[in-house]
Amino acid sequence: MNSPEAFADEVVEGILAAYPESLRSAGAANRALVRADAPTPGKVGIVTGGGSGHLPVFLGYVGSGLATAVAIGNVFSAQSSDAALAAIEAADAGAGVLCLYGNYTGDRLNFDLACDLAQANGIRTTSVRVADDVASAPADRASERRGVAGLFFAYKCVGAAAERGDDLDKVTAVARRVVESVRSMGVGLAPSILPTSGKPTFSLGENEMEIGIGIHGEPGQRRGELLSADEVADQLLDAVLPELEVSAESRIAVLVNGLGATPPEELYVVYRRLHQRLEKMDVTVHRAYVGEYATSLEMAGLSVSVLRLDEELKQLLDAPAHSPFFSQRDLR
Amino acid sequence: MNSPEAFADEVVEGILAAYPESLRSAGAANRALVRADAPTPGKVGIVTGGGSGHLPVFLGYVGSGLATAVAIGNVFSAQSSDAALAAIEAADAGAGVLCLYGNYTGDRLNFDLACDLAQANGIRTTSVRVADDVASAPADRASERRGVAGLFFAYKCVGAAAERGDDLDKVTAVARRVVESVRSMGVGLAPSILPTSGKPTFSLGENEMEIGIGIHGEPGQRRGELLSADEVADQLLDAVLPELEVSAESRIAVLVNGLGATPPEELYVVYRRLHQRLEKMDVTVHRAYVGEYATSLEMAGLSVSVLRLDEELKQLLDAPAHSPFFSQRDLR
Amino acid sequence: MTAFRVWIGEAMDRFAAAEEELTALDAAAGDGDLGYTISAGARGIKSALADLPDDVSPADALKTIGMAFARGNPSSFAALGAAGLLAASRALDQVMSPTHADVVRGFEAASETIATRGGAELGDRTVLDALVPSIEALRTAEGETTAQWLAAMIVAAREGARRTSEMTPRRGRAAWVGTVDGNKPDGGAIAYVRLLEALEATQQPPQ
Amino acid sequence: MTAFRVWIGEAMDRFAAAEEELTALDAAAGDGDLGYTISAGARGIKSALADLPDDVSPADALKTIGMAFARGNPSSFAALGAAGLLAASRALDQVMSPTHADVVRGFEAASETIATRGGAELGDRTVLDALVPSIEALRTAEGETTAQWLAAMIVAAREGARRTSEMTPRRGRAAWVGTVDGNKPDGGAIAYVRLLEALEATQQPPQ
Ligand SMILES: Nc1ncnc2c1ncn2[C@@H]1O[C@H](COP(=O)(O)OP(=O)(O)O)[C@@H](O)[C@H]1O
Ligand SMILES: Nc1ncnc2c1ncn2[C@@H]1O[C@H](COP(=O)(O)OP(=O)(O)O)[C@@H](O)[C@H]1O
Ligand SMILES: [Mg+2]
Ligand SMILES: [Mg+2]
Ligand SMILES: [Mg+2]
Ligand SMILES: [Mg+2]
Repeated sequence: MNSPEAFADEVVEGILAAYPESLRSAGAANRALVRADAPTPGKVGIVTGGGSGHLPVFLGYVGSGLATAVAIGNVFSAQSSDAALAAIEAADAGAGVLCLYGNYTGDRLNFDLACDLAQANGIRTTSVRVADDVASAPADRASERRGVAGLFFAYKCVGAAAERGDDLDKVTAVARRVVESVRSMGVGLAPSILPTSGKPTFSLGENEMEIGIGIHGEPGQRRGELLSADEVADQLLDAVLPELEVSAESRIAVLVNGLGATPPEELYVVYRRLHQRLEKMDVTVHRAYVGEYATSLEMAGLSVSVLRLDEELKQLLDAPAHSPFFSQRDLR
Repeated sequence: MNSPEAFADEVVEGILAAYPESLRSAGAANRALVRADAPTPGKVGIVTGGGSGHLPVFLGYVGSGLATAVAIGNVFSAQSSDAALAAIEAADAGAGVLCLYGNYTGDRLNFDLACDLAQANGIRTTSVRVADDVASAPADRASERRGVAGLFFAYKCVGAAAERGDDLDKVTAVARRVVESVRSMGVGLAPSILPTSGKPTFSLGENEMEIGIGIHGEPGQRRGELLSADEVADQLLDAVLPELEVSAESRIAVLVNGLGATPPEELYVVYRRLHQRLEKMDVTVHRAYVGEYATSLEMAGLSVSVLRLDEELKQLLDAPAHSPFFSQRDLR
Repeated sequence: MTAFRVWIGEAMDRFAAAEEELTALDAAAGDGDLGYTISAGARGIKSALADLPDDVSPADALKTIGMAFARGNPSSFAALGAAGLLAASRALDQVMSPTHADVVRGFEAASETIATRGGAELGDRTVLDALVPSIEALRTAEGETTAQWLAAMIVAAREGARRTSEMTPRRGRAAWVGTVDGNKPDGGAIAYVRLLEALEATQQPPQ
Repeated sequence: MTAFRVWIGEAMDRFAAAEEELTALDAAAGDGDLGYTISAGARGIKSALADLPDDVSPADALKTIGMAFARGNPSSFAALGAAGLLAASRALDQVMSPTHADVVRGFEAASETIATRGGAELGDRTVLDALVPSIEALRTAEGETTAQWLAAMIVAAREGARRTSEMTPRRGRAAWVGTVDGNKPDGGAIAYVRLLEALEATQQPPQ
């Protein structure tokens, strides 16, 4: 880091310098970025955004078959409504814009404000918030849940729907279906350190873990003793599966996401157990994603997300996608 | 983690479970893996290998346009000669096998032993060791240098050469050219913890960094006070450029590699500075790679690698490549 | 407009001075960014007003004020306040000389938007717990002068803000940061009180 | 072959018993895995020999021993030792009853391969510092019994290993782990001494 105040801006500068063929600034002092090849006339734009400190979330999912533009906030802080408006305007190709982001009040309030202003300028917008973290609120208050790594599945499927030419209503419907079909839960082993304050977001004893952690260090359901990888896998799987009504005939996609400081090796040890469990249940894992998909600076820990697939979501998940942070061949 | 003894094996099991369409076991109790589609008759095989704990190195670079097979050792320990032999046999499609790996004595001794045995079985083999870490020995003892993140460029270019059908001598020549053309150096901010002992590989004061660190926590050139991201970028760039004789007309590729626990955001802050410096020198950055390409469990820190490009290496770098850990479209 | 501009400009200086107090209140229950939201937003409003033409309509002035406030800091409070101000602007569309009824309508539109957008109810320890009773006071203060309306609103807002000390946060960051340090009122509610107080303290005698 | 098998089997048991000492020596300068290399390698050799046909040639026996030793632990020492044994096997190709000259040739081939593969020179604090002088002693011990050859080799190897205490490691992990704790000899050199001692202690009287 250089200066904490310049951190978020310098990250964006570095990214723009690294990937000029993929991303360009959409104004708002580089706090709005757009695919270098946007807009594609007739295609629905997908705009995302939120605080910095979660790479590849959010801006890493701007690319072909993914989101069109992004609005970038300071570390762990909402994007400004200005940046959101600039992203919406840059993403609009005449077919309207879906704002697709994590369910955080500040992010939502600023996106809503930007949508007010965009609509006043004649751009049709819809909004869908990803709220996959089962630890953040019970099922009967699911609309209060926060969005975590399940965002990846949303970008992947919804981006593919926009890419194939679906109109705004259809793209929005796909987004809603993904939100209904994805659940996540995480465990934290060590906190992130806020660049501005230099302080950890929470503190844990030597042999403790926080079960149900959010991607800003929000506390989860409980604090418990450190578990083995298999026990963690079991607890997370048992937390995310029930609401999805996954049964022997189901086909799912699984994401084991590292929060930043946890080695990829550990994620595979966890996936190994998930796979064994799911195999025993006769559930088909259509595709497994393992890696750092939504992080929290130096936080250690991981989350498990499950997306229940229907035929259409399966097609959309397997469609190609390319950004500087995520690249997938056409797997259909 | 479950048990420290089972760690390396459980990681491999998880990876095989996650990517059945990409990788399969080549025997040696899962310590040798091969591309699911290997062998391709007539194509030169590329075998790599080494200790666990460095994902995506080594097995993450087995894929199309990359390596063909890999031999996997325990954490930070050489692969066995048995596993290396199994990988060589699985990778051989009749056109011979290049063993391409990092320059560590144990890895080399076991690969050499495997090559002895493979040659006795009629498989033609060559060996090229990547020795890119300038901090590990001075230029006049370059053959003693260890291999670090520069391995990525070797896999990328050499894999593309094999994929386009070059014969063993040509593939080996490309590998030698990459080794001559790539230099790296890293800084460490926090150690990895060995799963078996539970002990950190080194210790640093609160405001210290180790300059010239290796990917197993080997000490580097010196220990110094914590520097800003820009200062780190300057020191690393100044360490890697001179031997490559990079000048105003040069075209290079840059890799900013995270050692594991350092947030991706920091890597972009460093890249931002590298880019500014290189721009001022009129050096063309043909392509920038930023992320975790060669890690060291929970070690915090980063390294900078520079590959000097000629027309052929540029073509090979831009060729497509796909593995579960690294995917790149055809950028030619 | 010039008198209005001077008034609001001075009020914004005074409002911005509440920064330290609001930082501390928000830090006790949230992330401590509320002070900056207010100071940056107030400064933004003052300079945006300076750029407006003299014959600007109340609706356009409110829209400008709202957008300027939002620009100060992308916080919940700023976005909610801005959304409220934009709603008030729409409610006063075409009105050139707002009557008491117009002002009530403007505040009601703002309050409803803040409630809808924020999803908070009375008693959730938010700005609404000061705002809603102050509008009630404004409504029943019909027929008196701006100064008297303000005085009545301040009494009600202070009482509403005072009561938030006993409430548990259910919205915003304060909700997951958990327990509130000490027996302190909600920062957003106090911010609203300070706004009204700043408007009262800087009000010009009627021309 | 049966006598040979018994001898080597017993020697391997003895050799494996050096595990603790070698772990400690390697840990002082390296990563401490040398003890395991020796115990696992020795066990592997013993059981591999048990599977060999009675009429196996010395060359094939050496090859089997080498591959079994490599399989114990993928360490530098195991791979170097195995490469040395494979080289000795090649040197004794076709020889059914090795003479003193054959044995010297076998040791020389092993030593050269270890030197080439490892890139170490005499004085670099490695197994070579015990191995090379022991071969010199074997060479000048021409004409005597196996027991006498061994005794001469042990004297020379011990003296060579002793001297490594004063050397700085330039190869292997010990080189970058840096300073060696205390005034200890090189683990690999001591391992070689322990091997010779084990062979001597378990040697059967000539039949
Ligand atoms: N959802 C909400 N609805 C109404 N008011 C809210 C809401 N969230 C926050 N507030 C008000 O805003 C104040 C905090 O604002 P701010 O610091 O910007 O929020 P945060 O830091 O949680 O994003 C609170 O004291 C409360 O009065
Ligand atoms: N390059 C080399 N050449 C010769 N001998 C070596 C070499 N490297 C190590 N050795 C010998 O092997 C011993 C250590 O073996 P081992 O523990 O397997 O090595 P490491 O842990 O460094 O891989 C040393 O004590 C030394 O005698
Ligand atoms: Mg990381
Ligand atoms: Mg990591
Ligand atoms: Mg706040
Ligand atoms: Mg050792």
